[in-house]
Amino acid sequence: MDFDLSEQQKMLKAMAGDFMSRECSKARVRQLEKDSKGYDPVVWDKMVELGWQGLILPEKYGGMGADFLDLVVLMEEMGRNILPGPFFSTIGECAIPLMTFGRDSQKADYLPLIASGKNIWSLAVLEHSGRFDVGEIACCANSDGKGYIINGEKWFSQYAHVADRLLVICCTGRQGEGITAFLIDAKKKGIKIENIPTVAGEGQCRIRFKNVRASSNDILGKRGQGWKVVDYLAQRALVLKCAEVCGACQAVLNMTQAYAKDRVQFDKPIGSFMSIQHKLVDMLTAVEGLQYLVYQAAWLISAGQKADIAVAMAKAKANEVYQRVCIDAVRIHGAIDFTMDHDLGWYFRRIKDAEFTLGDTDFMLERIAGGIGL
Amino acid sequence: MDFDLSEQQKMLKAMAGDFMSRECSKARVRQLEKDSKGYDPVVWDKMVELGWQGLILPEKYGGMGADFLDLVVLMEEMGRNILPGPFFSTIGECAIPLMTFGRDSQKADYLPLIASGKNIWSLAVLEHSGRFDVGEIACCANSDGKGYIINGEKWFSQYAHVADRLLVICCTGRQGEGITAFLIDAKKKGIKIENIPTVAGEGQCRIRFKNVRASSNDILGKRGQGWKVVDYLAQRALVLKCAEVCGACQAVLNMTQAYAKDRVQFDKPIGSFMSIQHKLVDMLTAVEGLQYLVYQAAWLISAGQKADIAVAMAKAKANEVYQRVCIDAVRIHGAIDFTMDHDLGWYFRRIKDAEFTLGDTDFMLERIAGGIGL
Amino acid sequence: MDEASYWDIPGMTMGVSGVGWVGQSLMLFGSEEQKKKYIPLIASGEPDGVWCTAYSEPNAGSDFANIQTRAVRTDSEYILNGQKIWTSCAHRARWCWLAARTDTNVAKKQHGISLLILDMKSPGITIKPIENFAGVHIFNELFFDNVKVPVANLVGIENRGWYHLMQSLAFERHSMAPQFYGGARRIHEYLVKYVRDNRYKGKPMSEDSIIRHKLAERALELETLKMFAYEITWKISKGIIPVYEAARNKAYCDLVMERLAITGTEILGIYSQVDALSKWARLMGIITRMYMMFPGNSIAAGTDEIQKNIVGQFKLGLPRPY
Amino acid sequence: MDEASYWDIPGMTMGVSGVGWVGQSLMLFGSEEQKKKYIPLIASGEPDGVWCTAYSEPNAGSDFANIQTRAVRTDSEYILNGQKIWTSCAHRARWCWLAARTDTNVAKKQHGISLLILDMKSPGITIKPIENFAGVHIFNELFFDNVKVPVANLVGIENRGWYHLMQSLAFERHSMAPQFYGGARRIHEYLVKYVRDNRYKGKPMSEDSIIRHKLAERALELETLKMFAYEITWKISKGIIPVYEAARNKAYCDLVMERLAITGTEILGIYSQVDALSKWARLMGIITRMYMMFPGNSIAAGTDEIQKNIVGQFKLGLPRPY
Repeated sequence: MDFDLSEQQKMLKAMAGDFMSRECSKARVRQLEKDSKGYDPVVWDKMVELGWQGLILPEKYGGMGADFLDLVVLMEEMGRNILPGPFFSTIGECAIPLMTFGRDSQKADYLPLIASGKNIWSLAVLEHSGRFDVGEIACCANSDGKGYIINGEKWFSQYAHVADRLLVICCTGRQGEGITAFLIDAKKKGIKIENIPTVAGEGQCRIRFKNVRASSNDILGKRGQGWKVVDYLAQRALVLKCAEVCGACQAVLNMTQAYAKDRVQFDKPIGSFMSIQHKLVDMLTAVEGLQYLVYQAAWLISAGQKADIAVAMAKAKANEVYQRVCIDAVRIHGAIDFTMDHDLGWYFRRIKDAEFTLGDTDFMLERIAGGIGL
Repeated sequence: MDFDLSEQQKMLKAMAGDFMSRECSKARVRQLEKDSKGYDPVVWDKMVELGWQGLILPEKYGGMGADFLDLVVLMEEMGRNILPGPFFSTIGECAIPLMTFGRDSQKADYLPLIASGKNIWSLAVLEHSGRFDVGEIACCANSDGKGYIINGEKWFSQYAHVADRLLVICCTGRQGEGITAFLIDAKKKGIKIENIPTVAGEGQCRIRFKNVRASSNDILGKRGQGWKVVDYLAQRALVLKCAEVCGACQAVLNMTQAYAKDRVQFDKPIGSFMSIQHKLVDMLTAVEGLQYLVYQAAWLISAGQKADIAVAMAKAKANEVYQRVCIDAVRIHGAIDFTMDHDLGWYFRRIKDAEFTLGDTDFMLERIAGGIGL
Repeated sequence: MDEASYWDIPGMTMGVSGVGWVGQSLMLFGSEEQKKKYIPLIASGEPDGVWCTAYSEPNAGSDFANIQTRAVRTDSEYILNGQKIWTSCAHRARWCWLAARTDTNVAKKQHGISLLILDMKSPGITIKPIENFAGVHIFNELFFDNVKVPVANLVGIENRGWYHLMQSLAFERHSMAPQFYGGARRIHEYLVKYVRDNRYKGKPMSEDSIIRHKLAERALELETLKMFAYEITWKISKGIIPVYEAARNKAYCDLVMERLAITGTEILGIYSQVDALSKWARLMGIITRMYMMFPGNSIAAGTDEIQKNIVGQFKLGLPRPY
Repeated sequence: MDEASYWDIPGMTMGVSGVGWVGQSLMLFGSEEQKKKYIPLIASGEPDGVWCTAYSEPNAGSDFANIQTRAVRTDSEYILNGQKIWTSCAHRARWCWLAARTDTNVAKKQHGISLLILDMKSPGITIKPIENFAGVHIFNELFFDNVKVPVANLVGIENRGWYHLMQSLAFERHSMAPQFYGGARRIHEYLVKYVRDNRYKGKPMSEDSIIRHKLAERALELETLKMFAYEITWKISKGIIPVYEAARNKAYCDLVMERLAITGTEILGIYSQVDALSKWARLMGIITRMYMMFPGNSIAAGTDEIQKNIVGQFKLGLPRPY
């Protein structure tokens, strides 16, 4: 494993940073939080021009064939600047499993539309409990000889309200058993999608399925093997989410560091008070540790090696660090941060969404425990 | 509940502080740590003159009939100065249940010998696992019609090697069932006692019982009700242990505070560096919190009210605070503390013994959880 | 205070100025006229008895003596100019408990400050709301443009306001622990009920030992906070003046609130980020709101650093660390 | 280093001076003669290649530039007088890597310090052992009474020793994370095995979710430490000079060791306080020893405060906080 980015990744990073500071001001993010779509189609199209939606898709489907690590670098920049939108759900949660588990016809049908930015996807896995666990899957797809009929509810699906397609995880047996992944047209009859208002306004939705028909052609991978699909996508999507968190943490650290140098109390910059300085040092250590764990997990995935424990470690660390860094940042900023307008709020409001994406800390610790032989 | 000591308690406290600084120098403690007895019979006799062994025993048995709270105050002072010896095991773990569960004849036989300092007692409850839990009791007392025959082992009994009498918790049924408490002469045939060397050298022992005979007259309380005796004594002994810890923590805080004022680095007392100062403040807050929780538990017991949750809270807090305060004290002292000679070591070495006395933190948290309705 | 917060009496956590410290301060160093005029209103609980408190300014946060808002004395009144920030509840208050600079020609910046009672209906006051990042409006900016304050509204001695303020701040801090304790205890009870009522992996969440221990640890912290709160009350009732205790309690409150908020979100899981006003919010959004507020709340009435400096100097006798 | 500590090669954790920093420092600023004489001995692992390091003095701990041990130069030698403390392994070392004051007439106390090689067989050296509070002898006090050191034993430039020392300290700190990581990983594996082999309440301790999560958290911390250790090694291999990384790693090591030691004692329960040499000690007393040592170890090579000051100033660009 290398501790540095390649030249190409450095260019991508610089370009992404540029783009986002230009196209995605905090004022714009604020509008989007209250926007019914929750993302900016104009920015989305500009991202297509830069080739981001297709970054890791194969060239034959209109992508750029880049490495997973490049996508990680891009997500880190997106996290640093906060870019609300369906990029994570479309690419991280849906395109990636499509590339691996999709039949040629499915890939030919869907991947070019993703690469060209024409299709938005949403992963529908959580249910009413909101817990990421196979045992919670009760949304069922019953076979009637001609195909499947889906009934049930999915909760907290990101950007489902603007999605063209859904990746829906159903059980074809009893609750929690015979899990199968379906690719479903989001506009199909019987599907009802509502927005769930959240503190960060990130387009989370409840989806209700009432006698929604699907055929066996709509299955991604094999019938009954759907949790393999989820596990596969979760590992990759988690690394991307961690990279996003990592970027966010760096941004929070940087603005707090700058504030501690500028803000004068008792005739000194507050960064010269030992307890504040040491808090900043703890933040730095936490963020650097997170970054290396995320890169390690990304690198293992990119190299095709077993990565589940490394991913669980990165996510558990991300959950801890994001929260700790934001809380300490607010404290160091003093009352200043305490407003809708201040940038710090953008990051603070997103802590819990990231924390509960595809498994909470206890879930990750359980996985680590298993990995160390317990 | 009152937040202050009575005049009488203040006098007792002052007297105890005086006595211990006079009779129990650190040099003496050091000798005792390596001494085969592990306590000083001369000091023990002087304590008898002050009436401490009989402090809370009824006057009719040669005691002073004082309140449990008075004993708590005394233990706090003993903890502050570190007084190695069998006071806790004799009074806290054995005399207290004797007073409550003993038949008149038992009280008449044993309490005067305790009050006069002639008898030392040791509680034998833990077994090979070292866990404080009824399920671990395998040392059995089988009835043969004429009486009982005890076989098994007890571990970590304090000062059993110098004890005259043992309070032995046995099962009269299957492992963990039919628990019965026996009062046994420590010199009886079939009893073998060995010292377990520990970091603080506090006279912990392994006791082996081989066909040791006991009669039904030796039972404390009722047959099969022995865990009630343990639970009763544990609540009181725990408060006393917590008081001892509390005194120790105050001593550690005081010496660290003094050091932080004296020790100059970079031309300033190190106590003026914000991070050190704040560490000391955290220590103070921890120790004051502990003190109030201990007093609350003591007060509830003294008032005859339900105290189990308050006791569990005091012990969980004591475990956390003692360790935290000692670690931070070592860090603030810098390398200075790092020697056998320095007082801090006396306190540090005793952390784990106190922590695992009559239940560890997880045990206490479980009890609290039960108490809050979980 | 404890019980009032437990039952979440409206306004207790926001407009506490009147009951919390203005009344007590007026009793201590207000004039007879002031006592007669304001104390009955405060005690009545009427809207005319609602106070806000204006201390902080953009350049006077932790370094509180640095206040710049000027009150220039003429014969019968002070002319007030300047700006205040983070003023809770100013949009609801009838009166404002205000610190202003009445003398700029001073050796130490603690000198030359006076304590004034400001009628919030006076011409020249502009109130600008500040939404916090959970979208809740508690704080305000206040702008003063030649606002007239009668000389009769001076509290205590002119230019000696700093000493009155220290006392007033102590009352504010004393009231904090009982109030936080009451509110936190209720939230803790909600969480206990929640884990009993909700199931995960086929059993009640209350049987999960990780959750049990977290809630037990929070209960232990609450009990410690209770003892601290009672200690101050006990001391005051005995005529002992608390010195460092309120600062200690404030810092401990922050710790308790942080941990309780975090445990709460961990128990609610992804529901902890559902908008507090949404129909899908759990426990009435109380955990979400608490999580969004606690780091900011911990700054109101002095940062942790300031509190710990007070304890370090006044209780432990350590040198000033800044 | 990582592997050597994992397998607990004797002396690795104590007499590391030679391999850890003396050799590297000599290569960088030693004379040709010094390189030829000492480096092969260090590389050989012979007793004559064992070094100790003498920096600390009673009044020069964190404030390291405050050293008072005097080396007065005559024609061909320095005459050494003074006292050192906390010198690990001095009782086993053949050579001592020593910082002494060669000029007292200086503007800044960092000036006038020189780095000397001291033959531990020289007359006039008294070694007084210090037992730590676990009863283990690692540290010593050293007393110098007119000890003669040949001028040829000066390392680098006279009176400029401070700058050489900073480099040498960096080597010391760089070697710390890999070394701690290796040792801690082994202890962690022992604990995993222990909870699998031991039962409580009728099931293996490894099924207790509290214990599982504690050990998982420790594994996560170890993995972070590993990344930090590798990062420094990677940087040095690329010719990048680490600036703040070693200080960061040192502070992080302390955290990792503290938590691992505490978790270890909680798993061993009352056995964690059984004397490490007793026949009843569990896991060969390794946890007991670790618990007794970690707070003191964390002070060797600079307190946490000092490490964090270095990171704050050199990485975050913050003003000196003292």
